[in-house]
Amino acid sequence: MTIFEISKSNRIGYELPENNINDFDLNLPEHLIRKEDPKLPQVSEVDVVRHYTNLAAKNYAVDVGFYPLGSCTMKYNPKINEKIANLEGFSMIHPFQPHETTQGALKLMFELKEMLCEITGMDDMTLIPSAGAHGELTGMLIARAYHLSRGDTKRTKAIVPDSAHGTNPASAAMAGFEVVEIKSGPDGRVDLEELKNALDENVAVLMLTNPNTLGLFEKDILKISEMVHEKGALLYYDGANLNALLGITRPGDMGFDIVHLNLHKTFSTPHGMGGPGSGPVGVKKHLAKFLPIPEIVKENEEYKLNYNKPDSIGFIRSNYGNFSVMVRAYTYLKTMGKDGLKKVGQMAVLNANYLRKKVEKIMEIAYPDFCMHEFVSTCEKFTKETGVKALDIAKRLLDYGVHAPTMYFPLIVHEDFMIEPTETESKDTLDKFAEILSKIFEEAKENPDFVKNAPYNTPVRRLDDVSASRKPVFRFNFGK
Amino acid sequence: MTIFEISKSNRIGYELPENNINDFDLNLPEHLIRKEDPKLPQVSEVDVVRHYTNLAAKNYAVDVGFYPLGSCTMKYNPKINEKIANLEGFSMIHPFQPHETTQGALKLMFELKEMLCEITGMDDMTLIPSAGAHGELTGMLIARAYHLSRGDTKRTKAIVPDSAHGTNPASAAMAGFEVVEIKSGPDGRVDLEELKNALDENVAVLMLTNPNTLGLFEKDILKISEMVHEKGALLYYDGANLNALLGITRPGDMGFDIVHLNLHKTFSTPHGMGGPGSGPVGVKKHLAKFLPIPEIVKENEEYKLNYNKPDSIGFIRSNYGNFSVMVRAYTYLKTMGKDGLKKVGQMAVLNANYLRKKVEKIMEIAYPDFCMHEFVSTCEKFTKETGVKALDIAKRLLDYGVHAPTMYFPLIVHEDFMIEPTETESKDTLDKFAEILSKIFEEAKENPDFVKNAPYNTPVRRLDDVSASRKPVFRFNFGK
Amino acid sequence: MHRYIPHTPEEINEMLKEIGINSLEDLYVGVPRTIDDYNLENGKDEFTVKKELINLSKENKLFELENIFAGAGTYYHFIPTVVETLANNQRFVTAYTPYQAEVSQGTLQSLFEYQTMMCELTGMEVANSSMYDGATALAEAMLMAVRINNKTKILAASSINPEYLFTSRTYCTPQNIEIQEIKWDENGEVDINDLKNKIDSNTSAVVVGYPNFFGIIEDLKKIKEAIPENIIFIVVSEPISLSILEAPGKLGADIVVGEGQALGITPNFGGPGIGFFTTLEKYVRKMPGRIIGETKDVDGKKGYVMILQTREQHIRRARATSNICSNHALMALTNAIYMSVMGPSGLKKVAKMSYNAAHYLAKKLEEKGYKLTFKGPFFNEFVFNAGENYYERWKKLSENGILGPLPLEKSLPNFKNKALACCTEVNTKESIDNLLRHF
Amino acid sequence: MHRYIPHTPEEINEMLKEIGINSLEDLYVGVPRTIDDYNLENGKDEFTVKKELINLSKENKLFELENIFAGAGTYYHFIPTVVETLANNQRFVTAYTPYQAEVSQGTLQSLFEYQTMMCELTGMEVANSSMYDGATALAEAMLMAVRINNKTKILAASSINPEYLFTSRTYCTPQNIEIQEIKWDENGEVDINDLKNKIDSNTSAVVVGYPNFFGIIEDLKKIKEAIPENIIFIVVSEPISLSILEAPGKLGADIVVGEGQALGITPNFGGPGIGFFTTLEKYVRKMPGRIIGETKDVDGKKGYVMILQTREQHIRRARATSNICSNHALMALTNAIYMSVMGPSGLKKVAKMSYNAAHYLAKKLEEKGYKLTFKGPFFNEFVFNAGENYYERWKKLSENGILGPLPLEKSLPNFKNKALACCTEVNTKESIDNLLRHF
Ligand SMILES: Cc1ncc(COP(=O)(O)O)c(C=O)c1O
Ligand SMILES: Cc1ncc(COP(=O)(O)O)c(C=O)c1O
Repeated sequence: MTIFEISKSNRIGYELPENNINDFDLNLPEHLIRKEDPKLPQVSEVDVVRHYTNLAAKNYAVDVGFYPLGSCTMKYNPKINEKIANLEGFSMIHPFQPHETTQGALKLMFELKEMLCEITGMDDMTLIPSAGAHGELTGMLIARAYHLSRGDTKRTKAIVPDSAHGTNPASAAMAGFEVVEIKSGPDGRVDLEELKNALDENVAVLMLTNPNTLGLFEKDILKISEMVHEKGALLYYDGANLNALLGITRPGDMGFDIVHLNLHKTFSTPHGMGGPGSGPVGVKKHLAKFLPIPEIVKENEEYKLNYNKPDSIGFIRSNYGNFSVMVRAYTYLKTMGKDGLKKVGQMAVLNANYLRKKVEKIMEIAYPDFCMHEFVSTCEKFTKETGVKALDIAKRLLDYGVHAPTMYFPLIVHEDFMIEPTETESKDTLDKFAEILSKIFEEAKENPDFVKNAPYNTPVRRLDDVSASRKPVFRFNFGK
Repeated sequence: MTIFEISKSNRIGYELPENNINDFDLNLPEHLIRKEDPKLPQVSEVDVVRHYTNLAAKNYAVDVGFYPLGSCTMKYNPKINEKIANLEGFSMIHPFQPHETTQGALKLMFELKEMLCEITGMDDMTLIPSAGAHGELTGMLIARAYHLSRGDTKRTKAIVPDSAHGTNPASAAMAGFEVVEIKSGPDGRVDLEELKNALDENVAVLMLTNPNTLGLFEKDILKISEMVHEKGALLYYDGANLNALLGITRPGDMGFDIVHLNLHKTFSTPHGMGGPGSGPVGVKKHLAKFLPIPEIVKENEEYKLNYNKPDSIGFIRSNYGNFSVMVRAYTYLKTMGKDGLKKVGQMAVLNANYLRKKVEKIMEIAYPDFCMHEFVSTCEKFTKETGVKALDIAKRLLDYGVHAPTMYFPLIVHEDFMIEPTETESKDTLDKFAEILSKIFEEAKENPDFVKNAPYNTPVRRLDDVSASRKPVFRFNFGK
Repeated sequence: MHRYIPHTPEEINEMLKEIGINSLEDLYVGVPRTIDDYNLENGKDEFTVKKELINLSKENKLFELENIFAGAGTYYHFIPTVVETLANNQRFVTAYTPYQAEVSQGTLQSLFEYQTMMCELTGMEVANSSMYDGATALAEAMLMAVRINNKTKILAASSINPEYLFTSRTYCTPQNIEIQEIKWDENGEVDINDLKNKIDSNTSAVVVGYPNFFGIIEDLKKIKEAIPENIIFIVVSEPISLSILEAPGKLGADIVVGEGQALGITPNFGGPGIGFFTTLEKYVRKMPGRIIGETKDVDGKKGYVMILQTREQHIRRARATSNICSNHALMALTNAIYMSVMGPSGLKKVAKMSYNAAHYLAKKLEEKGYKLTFKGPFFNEFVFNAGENYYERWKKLSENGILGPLPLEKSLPNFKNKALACCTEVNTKESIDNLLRHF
Repeated sequence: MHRYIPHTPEEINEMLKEIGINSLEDLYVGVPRTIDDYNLENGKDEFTVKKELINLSKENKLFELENIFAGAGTYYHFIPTVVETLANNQRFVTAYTPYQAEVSQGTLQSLFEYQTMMCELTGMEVANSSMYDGATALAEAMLMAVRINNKTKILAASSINPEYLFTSRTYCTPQNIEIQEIKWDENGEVDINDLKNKIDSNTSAVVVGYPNFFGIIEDLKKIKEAIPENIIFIVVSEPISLSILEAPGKLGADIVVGEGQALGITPNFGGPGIGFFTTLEKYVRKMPGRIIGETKDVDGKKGYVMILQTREQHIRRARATSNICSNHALMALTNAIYMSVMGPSGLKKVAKMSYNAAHYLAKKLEEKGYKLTFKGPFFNEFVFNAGENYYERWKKLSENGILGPLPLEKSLPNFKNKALACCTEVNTKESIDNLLRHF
């Protein structure tokens, strides 16, 4: 039942204090005065409580169980971080208060930026971007500004591997680049020949994620960096997969010029049903002046915002980004420290390789090699034999109370699962997952239709998303 | 799965700060030093989070839906009350801080006591009792002290109607009284003849709840009061049902000498899976000196605790009671005020009578009369005909996502439901409940076995509580 | 190991064995080790971290709600506790994008309901399930208008939030979209003549605020009448005001965007808020962002899924309608809960109280001889000449526990000593009178 | 109507009609209307109430954790945030007693696990699912002992918490149970000779603290050896200490009770905490309080239910083992979550850190010439002579932000200028050194 169906005319869920101020007439032309109330729900407080409590119960979440969604780093979201972010001293301040009255917030941002620079090996950073994709756009705009600042107007192209996350080409396009896709090599990594052919004077930037979306480390990264820089282009790092490298190496050390991070992945801030996140962008020194406005600076022990950046790409959103997400990430970094971060990286990679070993007994591993924090497995052959698709297996996993891995991504593997366990999962959980997966394949062999019709034990059964898009219903229909 | 089965040796979920203090040896005889660690769980933080999140999901609660548990007043528990109770200024203070440093808490308690005196029509009150039953014991001890203080040692009996809640006779017995049970009259109320016969010089007190546990108002209450007092006995009010009378009348006005309240019923504090509650006890002036220690007093605008009460029954527990429950009730009273409380009473009674009208089309109403905040219905005949018991109907209700009413209480009605909707439920909810109930009776007629085997859609199906008590398993068995 | 990392030493050994390696180092095949240790502190226990962070939070000054007269896109409204309690449910907070719809109905239904509410408020036919903020929502609206119209000029009122305009420029420039500004008139409203003069055959869209950055309620009808049919009419609005202002959808808007923070979200030092984005069905395939739609499961039971995903980056890649992936879903939930609690009458009351308070302040200021900069009708914000050295006086005010009307000179150089005053239902008569004592 | 009361005027009319009456007044058949209005204020909106209550809460002084040296039954320990987050889950908080077990497995399983943990800590066989507090748990333990033994004298060490003793007297007196106190010796331990002298054929039970109110760790073995087999040995204990002290169950205890507040519950100005209650299987039918047991459902699936209810008031009425009905279940849950997070090693570390801190403080005080009152081994509390006018000095200390060792003279008149010092893991070396500066 929707909240609109619970609604009853004249029921109320609020009360406001009186403010003793006389009523002022709406001093407006009649046609600007609203005639018909918006059909918002009219419910009592307990109605609201029950509605959302019952909706929440229909959600799977990290707090419910294993969530091996590849590329998304669904690690545990510590509760202390939530508590800190909700402190009024952080949540109730206005972005335009005198900066003397927000030194705590500015200091937090400044220190977070410094810590993230250290972790990425970059020289400067902005915390403003609201998510990974927003960071990508920011980074690509910086690349654009860089070349233009040198008067180099011919660099209209951005190279993106075919294994890249969809946001990469999309962001490159939004930043005004023509996207050149290069095919991955047989080992799932950048094919140096392909790259070489694509690299010309019109190339502004190569976007990579390392480990890439197959969970494989680009071993030739130093070579790649050399090739790219030799051609006068920049190297962009999609930091979605940084979890794998914590404590071992840094994008800056590998030759990347620009990097974006996902605080809502590596740095444990919760995904909030899809957001808000935060996508800081770090750059090497020569690109610092292009970072967006405003920048946080420290002058004589005072923290300030600097709006005077003539070479900047400009504003990329209002205010200073998703501050309360930064608070969570900062709390996490204080909690983990250098020793903890190292463990994070190691255990994330250990978990992925261990699970890979378990899964390879059940499904084919797309690129059977040591993986980093995640790996891709495929059931393409099995699908051909049985008609049971990766999608069906995924749905059946839900019946067993675990979330399905990412499906059908990266696009270069078919009928695939991209599995990322993260470091916060125990061996027991991984063993259990492998066991369930194995059981489902047995089920699928014995009774393919049974699995094709999964799930059975979920709040709703398999949903028809094809006709949902064909004859879309965008909103509740109140009838007339 | 229990938390003990999730546990893994050497896994940890905590970290403590170092305090730089040197280790001191345990300066103890060897036999007082623990040899074997308690087998507490060894889990990581995410294990704990998931375990309790998943357990919570298996609970029905007021925040999930309708909870018409008669006698329990399962009304909506406002969230603001929780927030206030969790303010550090209330939750983090020590009971033995200098009273100058806890004026806020003491003032709150003092004002709460004053407000509750006004609502009950009593002259003084203690907030110390931890729950209704604890309040009863306190009240009965006061009755005992009163008679003894007058040198009247022969009053060894307490009269309790057969419809009374089990805590009443139990509390009377704990206070040292012999319990005399009197039968209810044919109209479900105190039978004046019975009462008259039972009332002699050995009677210390008559315990009543009004409205009684059948949801019926004791119309003869003024007469009863007269009879009791004439015999030198006291009249005790079990305030569990006070919700019905809010805004209309007060126990003090009806002649009651002692009253206990359940803040976790009438005053909206949550039941917390069974507690903590709070059971303040109010008395008429002549009994004030017997109230337990300590008492809160106001002297020259300063709030204090007085431990010097020579006639008091003494301590009934440590500290000053369940303070944080009082904070919630205080917040509720500030929120409702006199105007709101009146609505509470009216709508609680309206809801019960409306639902009674709906239910009487499905089940027999035990005493078909106007009810107050609740009523009792029975399916005794139906059970004889079909073998389907009230218990079975109750279990089937769970399948429909509502909580069952109180069953098999009061003991004088059989195969009964005691139904209390409370004022926070809407007409829609009541209509829906009646509809479900009616549907279940249809089901039971058509297919008794089906209903006898309910529930089907709950986290577990019908549980065997008979053998659970016969061969009790008190604790998790770790094996050896 | 660590409270967030469950591995025991024994387990690590078993796992290494299963993998067939001897040490953790062996995992990093081909990865250059460039660091031994970050130049960072070691990790700390929760109690130490908590203490440090609480202390840090106290280095920010909190003003009593009633003493806050700052708006400019971030607003203080009363937020019922129930909003916070419900939106903090960890089954919402720790869920991800609803890729597996069958176990994400909580997310999906609440976002579907949010979309419905935003459609109701704006009078539009479709809403997406969120953008990052008002500024990016506007920037994306401009890109969308150009996708629809294929013309590269956009006319935007100078009176919209400067940060929104700047952001839009950042987004539009690489697409070779030109943003031309339209002047305001003495009312603080769009100068219709200037608008008419600047419209040409290359114009894709016209953008106005409703209310605009100065709080002025633009006459959308008049503006709509001034622009040719085929030009996309983009309205940047403020959701609370829409409970008393005619819905832009009824006045000819093609796209309505804005910042939704006012709907139950704490200010958070400016983020996260939420960008809302609504339009007409006919444009939906050009729309950025995720959309939730209603459907049925195999048993015919109602359910919700993400729809029209072929517009999005993960399928359309470089040709997607936007690069947006993670959005601000949790804020959409918060908005929906807030609107559920307040309902139409509550929202209207908030709007009316805000309106009254702002008008009371304006009246009193005028009585004291202060001049309002614009003559047009305003909602709950207005610009006035605050007198000499206002910037310094404003800082002083903050030392007295008042977050006064925001000085505009830092963002609008022509507005020296001008201030943007904001009132909402949190401001009492007493607090306003108290503020006035400083003027 | 009201945000907590959903009725609309139309609905009220429909409902009255269904009932067959004309007005709400008609509902109150036979009920005398004795009031028109309470002499109370009218109700207030949430924001006003919130503001008032926040201000009221600020009239209580908060001490920094490390500066708190007060215990005496209420302790400050670090409480991991996760405990609070999970225990505040509204599906626990707003549930009632698990009368319908099939939809209460969350409650039942967590209480069953709590019972198991308490059995483990105390070394006993059965635990109930909670009592109100330590004092009532002890009082009920005495009543239980008399039910078992049918003898009306109980010997209780004078060194147990005075409020527990007082409460026990209140409970025992009406049952004609006599409580005789046993003296302490110079160690602060039970005077074995006094104990032996007082035991007679009418003695049902012996009660001692472990640690006792003065922090002294009684030698349970020695005491057990001094009392005849058939006498019930009741130990009042403190759960944190039990992670390093031998379990009373291994030293002959028949009933172990105590206050569980230290296990993850905030002090709450003294309540709610929780009384824990454990005993041996052979006595279980005499035990007060609710017990949760394991069972199976009709499909053979494991589940939990309330068991042995025939002991309880709702069935046995006047002959029940106790009148307790509502208990402190939510606090039991909180205990269980805390113990789950801390585990055996965490609890032990807390105990050891508390022990160390208290011993450090004691040592330094002694170095300064202050005398400890007792010579016996202590856990994390000890009594010392704090010098002239300590009560006044203690109040002064609080003005300096220190909640110092509690003066005992108010509760124990013979203890003038004596104080009960308490340390836990929250006290740092620096804070102790700082406290010492005031001595
Ligand atoms: C590899 C990769 N790049 C970029 C992104 C985009 O990040 P966001 O969703 O925060 O915009 C993601 C997120 O799914 C990703 O996995
Ligand atoms: C009528 C009546 N009296 C007394 C009580 C006992 O109250 P408590 O459970 O708080 O001890 C109850 C509670 O169920 C009750 O309904």
